[in-house]
Amino acid sequence: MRNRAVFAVAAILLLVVAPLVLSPFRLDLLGKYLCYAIVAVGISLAWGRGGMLTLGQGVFFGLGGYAMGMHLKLQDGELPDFMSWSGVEELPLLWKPFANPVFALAMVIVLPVLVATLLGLLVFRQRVRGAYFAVLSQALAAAFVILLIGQQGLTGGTNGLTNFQFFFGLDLYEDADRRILYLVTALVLGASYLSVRQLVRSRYGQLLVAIRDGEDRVRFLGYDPALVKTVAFAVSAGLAGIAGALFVPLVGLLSPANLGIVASLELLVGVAIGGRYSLAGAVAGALLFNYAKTIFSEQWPDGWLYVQGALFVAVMVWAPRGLAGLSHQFRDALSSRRKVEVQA
Amino acid sequence: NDPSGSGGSGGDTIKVGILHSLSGTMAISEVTVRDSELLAIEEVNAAGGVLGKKLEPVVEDGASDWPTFAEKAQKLINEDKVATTFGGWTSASRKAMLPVFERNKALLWYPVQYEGLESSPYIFYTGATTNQQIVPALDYLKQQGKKSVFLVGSDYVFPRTANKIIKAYAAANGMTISGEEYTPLGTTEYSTIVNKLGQAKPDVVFNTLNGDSNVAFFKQLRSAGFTAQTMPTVSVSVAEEEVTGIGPANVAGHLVAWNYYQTTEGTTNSTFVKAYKAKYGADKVTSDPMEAGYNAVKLWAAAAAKAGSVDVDAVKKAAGGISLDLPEGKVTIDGENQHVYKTARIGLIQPDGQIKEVWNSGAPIKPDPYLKGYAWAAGLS
Amino acid sequence: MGTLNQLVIGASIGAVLLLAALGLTFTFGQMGVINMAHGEFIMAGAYTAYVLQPLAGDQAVLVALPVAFAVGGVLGLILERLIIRRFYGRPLDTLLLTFGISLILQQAARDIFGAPNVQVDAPGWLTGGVDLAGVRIAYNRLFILVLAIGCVVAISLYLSKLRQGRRMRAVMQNRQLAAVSGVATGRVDQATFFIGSGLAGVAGVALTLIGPVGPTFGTAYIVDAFLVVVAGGLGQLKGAVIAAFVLGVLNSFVEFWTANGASFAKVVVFAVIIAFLQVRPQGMFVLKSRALT
Amino acid sequence: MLEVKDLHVAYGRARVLFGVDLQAPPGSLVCLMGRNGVGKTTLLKAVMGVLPARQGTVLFDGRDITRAHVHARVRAGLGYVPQGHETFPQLTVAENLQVARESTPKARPGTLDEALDLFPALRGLLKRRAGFLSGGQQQQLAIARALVTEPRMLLLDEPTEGIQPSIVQEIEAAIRQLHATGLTILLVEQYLELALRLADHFVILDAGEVVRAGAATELHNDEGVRRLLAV
Amino acid sequence: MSALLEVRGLNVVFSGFHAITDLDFTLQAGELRFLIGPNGAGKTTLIDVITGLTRPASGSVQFAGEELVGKREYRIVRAGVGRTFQTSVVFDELSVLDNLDLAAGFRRRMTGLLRRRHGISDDVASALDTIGLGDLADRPAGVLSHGQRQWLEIGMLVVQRPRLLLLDEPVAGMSRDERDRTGELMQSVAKDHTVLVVEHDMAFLRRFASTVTVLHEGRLLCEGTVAEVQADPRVQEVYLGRKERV
Ligand SMILES: Nc1ncnc2c1ncn2[C@@H]1O[C@H](COP(=O)(O)OP(=O)(O)OP(=O)(O)O)[C@@H](O)[C@H]1O
Ligand SMILES: Nc1ncnc2c1ncn2[C@@H]1O[C@H](COP(=O)(O)OP(=O)(O)OP(=O)(O)O)[C@@H](O)[C@H]1O
Ligand SMILES: NC(N)=O
Ligand SMILES: [Mg+2]
Ligand SMILES: [Mg+2]
Repeated sequence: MRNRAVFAVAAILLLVVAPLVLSPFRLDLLGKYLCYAIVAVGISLAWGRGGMLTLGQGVFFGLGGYAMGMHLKLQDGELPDFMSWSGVEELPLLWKPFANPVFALAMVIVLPVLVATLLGLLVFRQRVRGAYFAVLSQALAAAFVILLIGQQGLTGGTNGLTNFQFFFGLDLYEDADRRILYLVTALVLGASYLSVRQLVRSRYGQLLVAIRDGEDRVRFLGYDPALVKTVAFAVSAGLAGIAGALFVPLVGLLSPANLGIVASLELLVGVAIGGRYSLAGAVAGALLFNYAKTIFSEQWPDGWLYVQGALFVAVMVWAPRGLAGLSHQFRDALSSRRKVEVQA
Repeated sequence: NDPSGSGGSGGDTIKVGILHSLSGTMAISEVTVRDSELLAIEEVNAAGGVLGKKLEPVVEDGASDWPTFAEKAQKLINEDKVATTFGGWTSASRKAMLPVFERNKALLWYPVQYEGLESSPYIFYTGATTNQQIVPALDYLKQQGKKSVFLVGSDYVFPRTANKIIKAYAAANGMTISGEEYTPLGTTEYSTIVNKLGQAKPDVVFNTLNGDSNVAFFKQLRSAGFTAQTMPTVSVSVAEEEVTGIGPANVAGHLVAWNYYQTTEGTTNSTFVKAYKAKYGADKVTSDPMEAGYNAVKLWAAAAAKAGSVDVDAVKKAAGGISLDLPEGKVTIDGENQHVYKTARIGLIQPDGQIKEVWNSGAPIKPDPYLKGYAWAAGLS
Repeated sequence: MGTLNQLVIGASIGAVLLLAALGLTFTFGQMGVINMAHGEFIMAGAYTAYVLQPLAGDQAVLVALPVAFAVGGVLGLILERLIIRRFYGRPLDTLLLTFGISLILQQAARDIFGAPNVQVDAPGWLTGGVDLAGVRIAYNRLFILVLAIGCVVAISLYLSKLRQGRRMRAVMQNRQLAAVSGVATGRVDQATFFIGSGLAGVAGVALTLIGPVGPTFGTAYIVDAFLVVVAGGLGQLKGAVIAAFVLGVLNSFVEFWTANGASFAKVVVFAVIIAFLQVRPQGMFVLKSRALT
Repeated sequence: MLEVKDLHVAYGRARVLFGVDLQAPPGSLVCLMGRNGVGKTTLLKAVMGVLPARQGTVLFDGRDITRAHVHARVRAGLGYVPQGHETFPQLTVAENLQVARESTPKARPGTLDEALDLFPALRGLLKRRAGFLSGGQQQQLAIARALVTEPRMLLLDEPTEGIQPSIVQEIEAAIRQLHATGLTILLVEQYLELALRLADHFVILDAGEVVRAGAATELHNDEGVRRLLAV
Repeated sequence: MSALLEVRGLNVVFSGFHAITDLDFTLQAGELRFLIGPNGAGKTTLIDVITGLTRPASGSVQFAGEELVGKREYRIVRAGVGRTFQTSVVFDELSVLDNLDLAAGFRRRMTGLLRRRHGISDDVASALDTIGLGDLADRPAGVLSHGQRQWLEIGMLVVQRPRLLLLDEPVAGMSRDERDRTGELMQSVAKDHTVLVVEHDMAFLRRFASTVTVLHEGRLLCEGTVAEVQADPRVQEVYLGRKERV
């Protein structure tokens, strides 16, 4: 009941209040934060519940984003600007289908889910987990970025894709239209939140937790952990993809910098700050963290890294379960003690 | 909100934006550009400011991250209502900011040599375009009898485009390209490329690496046993500052192409250098991008004064033809393409880290971003 | 010829990777701390050499080796005492934590030493190199190789022969049991972190010979370093050594054989590691036990 | 030798021990008994300092060690064999013993051999990784490990759990032998018979409190006791 | 009766060490078989092999005519083989109830998985009171004591309704009446399941065992009734020791 109320208040704040009180610029930023929040929902599923610390979420964000970006670049029917800089005369085959909006929209989800599923099945079947998985997914992000940068003619290289004016009929140079885009993003966030919450509360959700706490044990309950984990991983990837697709028109630019190691880490940090075990916490954390980042960097252009770094440390030390978990500090003390024993 | 930016003149100060990477990989090059721009603003204010108002710099960090450049540009325009913005270093950052400035009809002054083939109505380019740096460099190499060129560059739009131009030039001038290699920004492992150089044995290496990579490249080139004699290079993104980081011993004798050196003759420059060292430390050096940033501030101030307003359109109109005596010499704004006339200078890196000019174009060269004046360049843009 | 050269280059790349990764075999391998600030400890080592330059002249690199070990070690010790020790058994949390630390250290370096790169002169006797059968071996590369091997030998002796090493492994495997066996676990943690971070410092000094010295110095090496440890197997020195050199050689050849291969090589290396983990999920060498997870 | 006064212990909010009092005179063999989950292990962990005491004191040789570090207690002469045959899984049997031995500053040279004499089976396994040993082998190693720290008092948590009969007898013999050498022992044991054979004192915990304590002789066919132990 | 489990020519080698050597072993359907043997004889290893946790160097394990060697663990469970572990592993964060529900759940289809648990299914309920943790049903399993965890383990196994149950020292560390109740539970389960129990507690054995198999150093030492086995001098030598002799 209380949750319902909180959810309603949050919805009103995002859907009604924010568009009214915020300047177009700030609303754009909020829209961007919402994209990150969508990713956060997925991460808190994969990480908080499934114990998969994915440091490569930027990759899926990017896949969705590029799918969308490629479509937007083709809307005016001419060769994308960066191709001419890079001496590409005609549209590469890879690009052609993205001219079709339906195909592009499908790819926004299909690509990340596909990649995540393949990777998941490969890696989880082999019981690569914990730190291994973390480092591996981080390397994935690194490799993906390098790949993008190396193919400037195809991907726009470090520049990435930029300079879009239209988004499915919306004129991105018009504040009114941008507001609509913002609202769409907010709604998508709400939807993702609700559906993942459903998932988490289901038996599947418990199974996921069980696998996090004792993967091998679950095997002897007759489940295939690899499959279960892959599902969660793929879902989180799909959400990241959607977020990326919304990010492109909102920010008007997608570059490998948005998908790299640091970007991926920051996606995670938001979740950690909010509380990985709580969906709502993850969302709040993502919003809070990115807002903080903006403010810090505006307030102290050449010292903000101190503040941001200190923020991580503070949260990790004093609120290891994130802000959402502050109330659980007692139970946390207990469970972390038990962890030591379990380790032993 | 009022996009003209004239809001910047509200109150008794005029806000101007300064947007460079203060963190991340590019900070090594951009922080000092910010410093010289701040110096210029101080001087303008000391001389009474613009239209009787003091300039108030609003500094933002681009964080070596192109989307951040776009975001901060938007912030400077919409929130701070700056009259104009000075910023950017890599072409990637410029390409990211361009749509923002065009959408908001606001003004950006971009202070770094770049690849040309661009001329946004809302950007003034105070760094060299290709016909003021790369083409003269090629002419010089040709005149030195260099026949085969090996291209090494960072993997992004500037080096790739620059090399496209170089290849066209080479084709038209009987030079051969003996190799072309790109590495991601921030790469620090060059032994393989150095080995490839050893295999290809080019007459000269044309280096368009940016940032950190230059340090690794030159250190490893030298430790592989190559000297400026056995493997000469000409660099277009290595200035005094980079030389300090590489270690003069590692690059002495190699060539660079710019429009300004700390050693450039003239009282304007000696006062600039003196002022800079006074403000930031005697051990500091000045470089071309820093000077171009400094120039940008001075040129905008002059244009605003001439226009009697900081309104974007007024400034744009007034800017054409403005000509100032700046550290690199006489600098004139070209009204059409909003680039500036610059004197091309080839320099030789000295063991003390300074750069000695060995050739210059005599007079400032008219900016020609699309290389329209060059038959061989037809079909590039 | 060129290919022979590449072999040497591959080895030297491997040595660099190894040097960067060695410290992690302690902090990550032994203690399960995913220390993102490791790169910044490397940076600290590099700046140590820079700072010593005025005193030690062109022998700075040599003088700096022990000093940097101490500097890195102390940094690590402080980190461990102040924060990390609350995080044992929660490796993934340490990752975010130390990521924060690394941001702080980078900015600190920027404010202390300035944003631009600084230069550390190589000792005279490290400039130049020898030509063996037409293959050029630069002295500074040789130096890094020797240094890496030296560290490896020292570490393996420490872990297998010395009681401190044994204790370290005991604490890693069963903290509580170690405590009730009379081991002062806190002190062991400190020692482990000190050594791991100290090695980062040493690596930093060596890397000044071939790369730039700047605030973001460490970020260039951190990911590869972790990959080496993972591919080698957690806490497996032997594995790390092999992994480093295999990856190094692989890297150098891919880059050499493919036009504009620098980017491509990195991608291939990554693909190979994924493929490899298919065969050996826990890395090259695995510590088996019958305990369920 | 060991004296526990009004000890309260809790895991987070879950309180487990409520004011436990317990004495183990020098040279005695006290058997701690009680149903599953009454808090026997918790009590031992608290005595060793593995769990913090919320309230109350632990005296060893009259010295208050309630706040002392775990390793300090070990060096003071407390030895502990945790429940469930714990080892350092990836160290060899030999290394397992060395680690414990080296951590006691002034260890007598003979200790290692004495421990191995007590469990000859271990001699053949010295080079084997402890994690690969069978349950019983691990348990013997666990006891040996505790002995090489040269304790003056030994805490044993269900040492015969999952051990083959013949070794149970060996362990029983070992305990008796150790006791004979004057070692004070606090033993948690589920097998009443075994407890009766060994103990000279007993303490019964129920729901986190001591409900009975006294000389072993009282244990024989005492209905209350049998009920408490649910035997 | 037909053979439900047939182990033939099994060899298990761990880095040179032979844990099991040329082992042949048969279980008839419906049997309640006890497996004893010295610590380190290979009992747990045998179970590990049957359940796919350990791969044998050679040999076959036929379960109801199906080869288990090479199958993944969860497939073997789905084939109807359930086991408990010598050191119990339950899910600390989940409540006792959810632990059981989870164990009962693998037959559910994904769609069933995606729904929340409403109420308690019958077999879970019955399991809950057979193991007598009813009043702890909603506490997180993390707070259970060692003994309580063992109970939950058995409960989790029962709700899987496997055809073959492998219990590795189910009563270790339990007080006597708990042992007895476990034994009774076991016997009732054995009515319609095949059960293999590894146990060291001879009292328990005497009370509940019919046929006993003795393993020694990875080989079959002997097989027979409790009395026969206890009388066997080799068993007394390597396993029982003096006291347990009759
Ligand atoms: N890590 C823990 N966190 C929370 N509660 C715990 C924890 N460990 C044990 N408990 C609780 O403390 C009580 C006592 O546990 P303890 O292990 O001391 O019992 P015990 O007497 O040793 O039982 P057993 O004879 O089965 O070993 C248990 O009932 C359990 O509920
Ligand atoms: N992974 C492994 N690597 C090496 N040796 C192993 C491994 N697993 C078991 N062993 C050895 O195989 C032998 C059999 O072990 P197992 O656990 O099956 O014995 P057990 O009969 O279950 O003993 P217990 O009754 O004490 O549980 C033991 O000597 C053990 O040391
Ligand atoms: N314009 C450049 N150097 O990127
Ligand atoms: Mg206990
Ligand atoms: Mg066993």
